[in-house]
Amino acid sequence: MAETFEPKIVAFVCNWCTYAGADLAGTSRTKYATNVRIIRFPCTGRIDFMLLIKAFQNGADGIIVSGCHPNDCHYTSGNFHARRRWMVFKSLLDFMGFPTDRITFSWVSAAEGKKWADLVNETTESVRALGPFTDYKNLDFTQFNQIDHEGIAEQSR
Amino acid sequence: MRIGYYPGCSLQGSGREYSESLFAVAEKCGIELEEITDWNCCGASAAHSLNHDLSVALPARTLALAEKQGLEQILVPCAACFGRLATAQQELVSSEPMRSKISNYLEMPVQGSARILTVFEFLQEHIFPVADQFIVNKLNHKTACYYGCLLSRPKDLTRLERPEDPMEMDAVMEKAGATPIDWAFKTECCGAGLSVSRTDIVAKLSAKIVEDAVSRGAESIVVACPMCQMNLDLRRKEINKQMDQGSDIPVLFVTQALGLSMGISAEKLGLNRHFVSTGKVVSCVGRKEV
Amino acid sequence: MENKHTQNQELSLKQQVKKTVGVDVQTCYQCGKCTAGCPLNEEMDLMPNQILRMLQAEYPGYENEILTSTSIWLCLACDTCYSRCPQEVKLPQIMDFLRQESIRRNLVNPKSKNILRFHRAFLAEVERNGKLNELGLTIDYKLHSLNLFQDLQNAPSMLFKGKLGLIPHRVQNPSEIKKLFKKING
Amino acid sequence: MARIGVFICHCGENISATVDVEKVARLASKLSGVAFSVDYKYMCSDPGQTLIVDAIRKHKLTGIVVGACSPRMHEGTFRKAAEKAGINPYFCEMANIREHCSWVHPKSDETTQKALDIVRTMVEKVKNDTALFPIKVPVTKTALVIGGGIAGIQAALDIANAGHQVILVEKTPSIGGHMSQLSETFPTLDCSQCILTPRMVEVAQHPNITLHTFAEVENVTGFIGNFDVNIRLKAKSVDFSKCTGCGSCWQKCPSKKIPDEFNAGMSFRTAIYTPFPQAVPNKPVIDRANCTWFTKDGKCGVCAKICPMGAIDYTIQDEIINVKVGAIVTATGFDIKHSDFFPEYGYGKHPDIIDGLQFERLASASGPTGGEIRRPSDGKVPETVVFLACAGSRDKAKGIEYCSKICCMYTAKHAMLYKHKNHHGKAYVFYMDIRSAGKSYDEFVRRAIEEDDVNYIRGRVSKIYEKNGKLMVVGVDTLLNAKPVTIEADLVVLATAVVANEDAESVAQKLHISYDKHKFFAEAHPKLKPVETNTAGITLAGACQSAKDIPETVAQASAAAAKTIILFSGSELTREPVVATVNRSAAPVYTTCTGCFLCQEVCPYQAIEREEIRDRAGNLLMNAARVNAGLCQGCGTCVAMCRNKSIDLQGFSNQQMLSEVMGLLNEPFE
Repeated sequence: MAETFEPKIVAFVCNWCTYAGADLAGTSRTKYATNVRIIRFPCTGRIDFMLLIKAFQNGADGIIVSGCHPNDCHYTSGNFHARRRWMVFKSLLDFMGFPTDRITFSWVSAAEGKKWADLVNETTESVRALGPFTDYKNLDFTQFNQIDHEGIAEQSR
Repeated sequence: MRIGYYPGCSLQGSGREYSESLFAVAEKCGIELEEITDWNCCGASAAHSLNHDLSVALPARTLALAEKQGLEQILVPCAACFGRLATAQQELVSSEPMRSKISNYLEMPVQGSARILTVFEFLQEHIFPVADQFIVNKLNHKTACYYGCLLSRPKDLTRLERPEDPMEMDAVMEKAGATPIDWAFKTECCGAGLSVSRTDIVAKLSAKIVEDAVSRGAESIVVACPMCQMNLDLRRKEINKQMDQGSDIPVLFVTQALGLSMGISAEKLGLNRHFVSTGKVVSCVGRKEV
Repeated sequence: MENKHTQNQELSLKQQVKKTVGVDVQTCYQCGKCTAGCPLNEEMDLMPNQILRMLQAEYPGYENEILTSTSIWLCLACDTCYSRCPQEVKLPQIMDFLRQESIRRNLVNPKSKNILRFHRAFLAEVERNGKLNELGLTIDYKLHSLNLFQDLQNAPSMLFKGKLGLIPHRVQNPSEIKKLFKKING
Repeated sequence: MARIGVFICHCGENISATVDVEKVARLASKLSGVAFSVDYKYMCSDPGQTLIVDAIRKHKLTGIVVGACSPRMHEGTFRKAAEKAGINPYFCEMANIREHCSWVHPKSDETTQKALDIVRTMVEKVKNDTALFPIKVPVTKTALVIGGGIAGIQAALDIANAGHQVILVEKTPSIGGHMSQLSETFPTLDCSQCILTPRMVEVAQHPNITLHTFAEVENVTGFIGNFDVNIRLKAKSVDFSKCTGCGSCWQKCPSKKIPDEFNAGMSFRTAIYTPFPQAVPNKPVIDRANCTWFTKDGKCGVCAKICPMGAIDYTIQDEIINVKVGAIVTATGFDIKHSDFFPEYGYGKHPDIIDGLQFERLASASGPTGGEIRRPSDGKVPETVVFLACAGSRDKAKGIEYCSKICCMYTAKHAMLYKHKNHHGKAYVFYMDIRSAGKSYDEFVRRAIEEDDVNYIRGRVSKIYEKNGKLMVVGVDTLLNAKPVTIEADLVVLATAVVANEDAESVAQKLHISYDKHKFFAEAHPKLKPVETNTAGITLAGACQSAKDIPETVAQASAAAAKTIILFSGSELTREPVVATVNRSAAPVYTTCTGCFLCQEVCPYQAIEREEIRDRAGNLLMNAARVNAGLCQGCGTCVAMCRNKSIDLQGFSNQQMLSEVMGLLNEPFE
């Protein structure tokens, strides 16, 4: 039978809660899927969601964004700003037909090593079920550089 | 503004002077009460003791009929009935499954949207604004306002400001020119539903209430619940056996007291229906000092 | 009850209370305030807080002891306990459930039979007419409880004072109510 | 051209057991910009660090990536090594291939591949690193202590004795706080005022302490080491420079019926008053709300006539003074619920149902009864006293789930004091649990029970009502098969819940510190930072943080003082350079910031300032954001918010984060 598809998951996490939680998963030797790659931010409030698009553009199949639980933010309110901006950004993506079900938003505290492991495993499975993210690969970016003179002529008539 | 009216069974029987006096007062103040057509018994403590669904379904039927009748507020003077209707309403409103289940039983839709008024809310909102022009006598005496359980608890249903020491009835009695006393058994239980099956208990509990009221110089006990009234009045023989020396302190409905101050006749207010003579209170109408 | 081990056997009384009444008795920390304020504490064989403790403990035999107690029938649902409970345990609702369970398991204490009889007579009367007629109720109850002479001294004067109507009140269509009862009692 | 060095650590077996470290090192050397790559058993060991230092020097490396443990573990270690080798320490990045890789995955090619990916990512990041330099912030070596209770007194004295200036601000006319109201203290029963008043005097006389009583903090700006504080000095109506504290004014004051706060409302004071005889400062103020001169304009004026020094001045107005401080100790204390909070106990309508503080005053030699325990209603000596523990505490229904912690002890003390003064009296205590953890605390409670014969009843009280001059206390004894018990008492003492001050919330907002849902101030970490707040430079002391007894309060106050003294130990403090910066460039551009100040809105630290950019002639060209490096904590929320990327975060710059993402994916995973 065909070998199972191994999705590429990129995790955008905050330094104080989820990164530390992942450290804890390590020190307590909790095993989880190898598919995830972690990028460390000082705070989820720092995360520029355009980076998510960049990640997809460069071959990610799924993305995890995770920080401190509400009210536990090391910077008191960064995670709230992240959540608020995510709401807006998500509705935009949905509007554009971008598959937001490939993006998992979660809270993992420094004490939740197990929860981190579960989060990675669950996300890996759900994204594996969704299959590879090909939409971007299918785009032919070269076209953007060619100007459609006929089209413009059409319009102007 | 139409005001629906749910008498409940007691107000047609043992507690009929309650509705008689209520109507007398309402009539005096030119306020109409619209009885809910074909209402049924609320199920009282029997229903919720034996069958939860029934304890919701019975009041629900009445509520459904009220909705059909287009009544937005319903006055339920009987404390027990009020408790049952309000509780049922709470369940209907808070649980969709329950709502559909019940309307299924009833074979008619029920929302539980109508506002259910306690007798105090009715008096405050509808009688108080006009009362003063009709009050002709000072009901000059010391009185103990007895609220009992079901008009004080649970506080989210009864909406009393001070559930452990309510003042709503005291306010009515002050309007009637009486002097409400501060006493300790305002919201204690009289034995209610055990009136028939465990009269001994009712006697004990009611005795404590009568005793405290009397010991603090009250000349009357005023109630707003037919069960409290029956226990304190009809059971007085048994009660007196429980006390060192018995008492003949009359037990009036708050509406009867208010009626007296409005110069409504004792007969019209059903004051002759009591077992313990109400003469004492009638006699202190217009009395000079307390 | 998601737990595999208990899946097949019947729920414990504690679990039933949680499931049907929606009250978690574990929240009770046994301060006893319910018992202290209960108007019937002198009459009860099991104190309110003891019933809660027994539900918590689940020692063998406790379920029967609770369901055969007279306390569950004495409870007047006056709500004093709940209104003062620091942990907001809805004890009156639990008592309602325990009564119904006690009937279901046929464990009603003989001493409490009269209270049950009264409740039954009451509902029978409501089932007949949709409204309660105290005369009918009293007669019905006395026939069942067989203490025919209690209240005899009162009845005539009640009639005299027009407090006991001889003509029973009815809803327009009593069969409607009978049907409702049938449906609910299944 | 970047010359990156990659150092892969085996961590003994910890990494090499599941990751093929040699392979990672080998493949890493092929990455663009990598000039040197090696693996070693223990990178953090001395030989390991020497290896790195030598490699940097030998291969002229511009930056290094250490593939080892979490940066939270050894980043500091390796940055020092890099610095030692002569490159900027911020050109060192950690690739976490232990916690995030070798420990959580089995030995496999995927695991090795993941390790390589992580290394590659950090290589990409380090290429975009920039030289950063720790930020130096000057420190004003003056501390502000808010609150003059025992917590504030202790903190102020400790800091002052370390040789630093202290400004102590107290809301009421005297320092001393609740402790000055207490009679005797558990578990030693020594007189509270006897141990407190010397400290109060010491504060007043200390050369390093400036005391402002009858004053409140108006607002606080600035940041650690450099706070700028406005203090409102409420109008005392008495010129303290003239006043000798002789007291003839308050002896003659005609308005004598004002409930006395110090005696918990059980006696009266005058309109011009000193709160209590041992007050510090021992000079009166006029309570203008109750003084007829102010309420009935110009009536009376007796105190002014009587004062031999002419110190009374009705014209004095509130004054706002501005002070610069380097650190702030918050010691604003607590309050308690009063008997009117309890419906089932009569809404406070029975004068003989009192709270703990009122009992302290009754038992205190300086109290309204001169230390004789007499009930407020008729002054009779009570024959039966009932004490209720957990009055309001541990009561979800009343919105107070927590344990007030001090009640078990002071209730035992109260019962004891009563018994000592009335040997034939009866004392009952209704309790749920006895929480007497503390040095010789439980022994103390046992003494109350065993030696002083206090009757402890386990159960809560459902109702209290008055009958024939007695208070009927309706309770239960849960240790006797839940036996209902009603005790006829002459006096009932409620050990009411400890709660936050009603102005706690506004204080917290002035200081920009956080608080819990009960309005107690929040410590930075429940275990490891129990006195710090999450605003650098502001510490907590005493019951404003949570219910505490005196020993705990004093300990925490000294801890807060220690933190402050550490802060003052150098002339300036060093902070990590992970802060935001707004780009600047030469005229005519100046900056790409358009001055929308979205960053300012989202900044939790008020670190974004408004800068006016002017030309040489001084004409305003534009408004732009500027980051106050002292205030910025480096969360980067502003960066994500900025519409045109004019603001960036050092150490986590847009370029760095982007390169990480790219580095992660531009080559195949598997």
